[in-house]
Amino acid sequence: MSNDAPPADTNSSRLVDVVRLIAQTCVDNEAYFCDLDAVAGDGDFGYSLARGFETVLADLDQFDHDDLGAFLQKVATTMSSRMGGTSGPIWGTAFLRAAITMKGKSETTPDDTVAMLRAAIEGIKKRGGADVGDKTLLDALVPLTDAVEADVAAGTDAAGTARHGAEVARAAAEATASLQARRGRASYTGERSIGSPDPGAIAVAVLAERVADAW
Amino acid sequence: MSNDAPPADTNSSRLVDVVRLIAQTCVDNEAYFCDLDAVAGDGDFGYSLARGFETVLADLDQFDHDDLGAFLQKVATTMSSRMGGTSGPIWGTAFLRAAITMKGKSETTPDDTVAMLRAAIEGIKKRGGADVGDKTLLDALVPLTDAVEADVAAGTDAAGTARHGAEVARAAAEATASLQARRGRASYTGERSIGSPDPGAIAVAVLAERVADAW
Amino acid sequence: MKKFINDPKAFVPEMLKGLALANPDTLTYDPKYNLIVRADAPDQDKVSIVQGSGSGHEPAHVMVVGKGMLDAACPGDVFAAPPTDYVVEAARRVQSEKGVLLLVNNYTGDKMAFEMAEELADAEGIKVKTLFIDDDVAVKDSTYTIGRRGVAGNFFVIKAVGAAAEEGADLDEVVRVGEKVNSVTRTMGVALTACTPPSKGSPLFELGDDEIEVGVGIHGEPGRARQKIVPADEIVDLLLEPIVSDLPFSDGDEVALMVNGLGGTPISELYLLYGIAHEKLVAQGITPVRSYVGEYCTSLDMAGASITLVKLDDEVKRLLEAPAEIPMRTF
Amino acid sequence: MKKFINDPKAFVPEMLKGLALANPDTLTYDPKYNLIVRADAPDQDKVSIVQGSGSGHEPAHVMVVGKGMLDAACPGDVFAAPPTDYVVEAARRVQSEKGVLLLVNNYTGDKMAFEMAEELADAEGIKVKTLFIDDDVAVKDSTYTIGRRGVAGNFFVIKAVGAAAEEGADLDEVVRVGEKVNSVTRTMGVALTACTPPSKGSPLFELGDDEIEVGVGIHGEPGRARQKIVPADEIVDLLLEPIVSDLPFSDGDEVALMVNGLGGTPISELYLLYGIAHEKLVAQGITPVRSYVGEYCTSLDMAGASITLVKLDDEVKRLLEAPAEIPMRTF
Ligand SMILES: Nc1ncnc2c1ncn2[C@@H]1O[C@H](COP(=O)(O)OP(=O)(O)O)[C@@H](O)[C@H]1O
Ligand SMILES: Nc1ncnc2c1ncn2[C@@H]1O[C@H](COP(=O)(O)OP(=O)(O)O)[C@@H](O)[C@H]1O
Ligand SMILES: [Mg+2]
Ligand SMILES: [Mg+2]
Ligand SMILES: [Mg+2]
Ligand SMILES: [Mg+2]
Repeated sequence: MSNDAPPADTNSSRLVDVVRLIAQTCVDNEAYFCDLDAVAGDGDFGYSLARGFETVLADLDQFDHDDLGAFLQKVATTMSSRMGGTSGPIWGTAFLRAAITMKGKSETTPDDTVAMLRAAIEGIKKRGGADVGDKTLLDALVPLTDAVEADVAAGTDAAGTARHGAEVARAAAEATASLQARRGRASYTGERSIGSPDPGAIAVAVLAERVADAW
Repeated sequence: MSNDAPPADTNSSRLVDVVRLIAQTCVDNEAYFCDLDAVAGDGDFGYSLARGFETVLADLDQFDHDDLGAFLQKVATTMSSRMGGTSGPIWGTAFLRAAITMKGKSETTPDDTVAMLRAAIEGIKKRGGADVGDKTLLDALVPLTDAVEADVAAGTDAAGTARHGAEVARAAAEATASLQARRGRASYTGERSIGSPDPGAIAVAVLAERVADAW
Repeated sequence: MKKFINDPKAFVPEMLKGLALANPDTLTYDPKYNLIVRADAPDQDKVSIVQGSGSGHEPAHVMVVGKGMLDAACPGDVFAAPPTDYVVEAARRVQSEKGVLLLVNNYTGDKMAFEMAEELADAEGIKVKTLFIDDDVAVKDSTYTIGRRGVAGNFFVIKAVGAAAEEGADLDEVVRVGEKVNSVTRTMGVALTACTPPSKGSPLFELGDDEIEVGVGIHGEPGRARQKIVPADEIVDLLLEPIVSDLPFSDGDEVALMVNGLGGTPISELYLLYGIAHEKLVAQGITPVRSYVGEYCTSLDMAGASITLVKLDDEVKRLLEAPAEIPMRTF
Repeated sequence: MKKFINDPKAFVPEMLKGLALANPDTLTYDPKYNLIVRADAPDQDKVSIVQGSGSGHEPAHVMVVGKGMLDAACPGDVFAAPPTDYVVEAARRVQSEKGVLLLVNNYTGDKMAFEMAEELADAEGIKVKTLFIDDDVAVKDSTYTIGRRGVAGNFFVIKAVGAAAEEGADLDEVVRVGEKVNSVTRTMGVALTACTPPSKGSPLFELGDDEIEVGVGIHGEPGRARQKIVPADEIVDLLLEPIVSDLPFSDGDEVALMVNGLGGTPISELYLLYGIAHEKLVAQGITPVRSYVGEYCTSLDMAGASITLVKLDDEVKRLLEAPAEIPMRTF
């Protein structure tokens, strides 16, 4: 784990640490994520994530850490109780869908990881009606998931898989700069949304990088 | 006359030309006089003078030019119908009081000039309750009048008297910078009014200089 | 950034607290869910009206809670749709036998939150319907985007459904009225400056000293086109033309004309714009018979304005004329 | 400068034209004398109330012409007292057998114009009295200066004399009421930014990015002290302390509390300030029982606010509660 992350709780699964790291990273990057959203959006992306995830962080240690499905569901509902904007429903749905795949499980296999990511993606698509190419966080999350799935199938180790996923996510997130937004607030600016990357996609890349660093 | 002044109307007295020149100078210096007033006041001094004197300019040629008292009275009421702020009553009263001294006259003697200036000063003092030292236009107008009166008594020619009056007015106006305003809007800023000259005093200096230039 | 705030995170709650303290007889405030609720709600003989959206648009919507308009408002953080939970809680608080109407300005985040909330409220047995407001002609209808935004025109929809609810209309009838008013309401806005959200601390976008942003939204997101500033006469043309041609309005129509300030523009300038717009409409045979000049739906401290036209008929006129008692009072 | 204007010289007349077009049934506009007059004035059974001052303070005073408040307003140019002729003409238009009360904010230019106007109107046989408003505690009473300024507290004086006049009070009684309300009203303001007059085109003074101007007037003239910006809690202390200690207000008093925006500050921030001020007063045993939050007397586009307290008794309460119909309506 990096310095910023809380000390690993030895009784809890690695998944709990990853969630904690994601939450902490979102809190730490509040200003940066807001600035990204100010370019073509309304500048609140970092604020929404930080408010939701700081609530998660505050309660995380009280959550059930044995049933990882129950754990993720609690994360999702806690987040949703405080996170507004587009991100509230999108991220809440993502965690809720991931929770369903982990119901009753107390450990995470590589296949579980892929299943969680796929479920999150389907939830996001359903909730927001966006798909790859619309310049949303899906444009980083989907290639990341594809890379992870391929690595898992090829038997790559977890650390290597995480690193590879982060690299793919970063490249894909940066590449969103050339896209025109067709969903969300940035779509109102039409062609002017071209030239800057999507905040949600960059956030996915940052989170993937922090997870890979901590592995 | 300077370039800016309208061609001299040979049938009218020099006094009409002087009024025209004063009016034109106030219109020309609108922005400059506003900027002076912005330092410790509310920035409208130039605007008020310009609106009042442009109305005078528009109608000047229609006024009675034979009875100079009637002429100045028309100037005063025309000005007052459009000039607001502190300047409206102050300048309107000044011209009205000067008009009274010229009632029935069709020419201006040096003594008339002194009498007009003294009457204007008394009117301003009465109207606004200010005196020399309060950081108002009186701080330029009174020394100017003193100098003119002395020169007239000494028999100095008109051009020399005008030049001398302008020099005295300029020096006195600049010297208001060291005074603390005790009247008008600038007085609210207390000691912070010290350091910049009074807009009304500077306007008097500018007008005196233009009149001297044109003699 | 210079604002009257203590802590950006406390901005919305402190504002809501002030609102409630200023209106102790008529409003209650629940800090847990950011709710502003009519003190006398719910009235079981009346459809309850709820509106939620991001904060930063005040007086919309928390300051139009009151008799004849909203029963509850559930604002989110600045420019962020409220969490779903807040919307559900608002519906719970004002649930009435006649039903609850959720009003939503059409934005991605709000739409998702309210759709989820409607499902959840419905599952709890609350009779609830949702109505989307989308009066902003600056956004082209499109198969890609979520479509037009809800902006200052939401005032008229709230006013009309609020009046219909007070008259005793049932939920379907209130929805019909709201959809009708939404369908005859069109808005177009322009920004002279960008706004500064408290949590960001700097302007959301940069506008040159001589530039304006035409078609701007109410969330500080840039508009569709940037151009040099022009005299007020021409600005009114830039705003009116897309509105008038969109509906379309035509010779003989009576309209309500709103000039809405975006937060940083003085009311003197709004009346100046009103006079120009009024005369330009009359010149086209369109008669403004109801006028609205002031701040109705803002974008924090943005200098700018929007123009809204509502095509009137007897029913819409009656609903707009009906009395209402809201905090935006003046004496 | 970016404003919604055509020509700085036309700013005031175009604003007034828009105001009249927006209120065709209740107001008339005379472009020759900048007059906004109640369409039904004069009422011979009522004292007529006239207020004039520089423009740039809207909604004061042209937008409070109406039943229960002013019968006529005669604004001057931006920040410039009206020419004497305008005041006299306003008095002529609304002259009534019961008399005319001229309300003046206490500034050098206004004072002179109204004193001259009173003499002239009197000479024409118009029954007229003049009342000076001076609620600004930022200005120290002094033998040198003209004394305190009239600022946002003028709203309460207008409201009270307007209500007394509608009740049928005679001129002396209306004057008594106005003097009484003025004597129990205190205001203190703060600016976050300087305002930009249309004819100047640039800010009237320079304030650093982290500076505020305490004790600012409503004409863009700088205040008495400049300091670093502090949190809203402390700003409220800076404003309340000189007010409370000046009257003095004391434990057990009931007050009207106004948080007035200076033109560029969003209403969200004003409500935030209201909440803080309300609680601080309550903590001192002073109870705000009437609240006023919004723009009442502005300084063009200045970001800033003022706080006003009015000490209430039954009479003042009754007059403030009385109905009024003015353009500052919201539906
Ligand atoms: N329809 C959508 N589906 C999925 N993600 C979306 C959608 N619209 C926007 N997003 C993502 O949300 C991010 C913006 O989030 P946020 O600032 O919370 O939204 P807003 O302020 O516009 O409501 C975008 O960068 C994008 O990645
Ligand atoms: N009481 C007074 N008597 C005479 N002149 C005054 C008085 N007060 C102010 N002035 C003059 O008026 C000038 C300002 O005029 P103006 O801008 O029209 O006034 P304001 O905007 O303050 O009403 C000052 O520079 C000063 O010379
Ligand atoms: Mg956003
Ligand atoms: Mg001035
Ligand atoms: Mg948002
Ligand atoms: Mg002035």
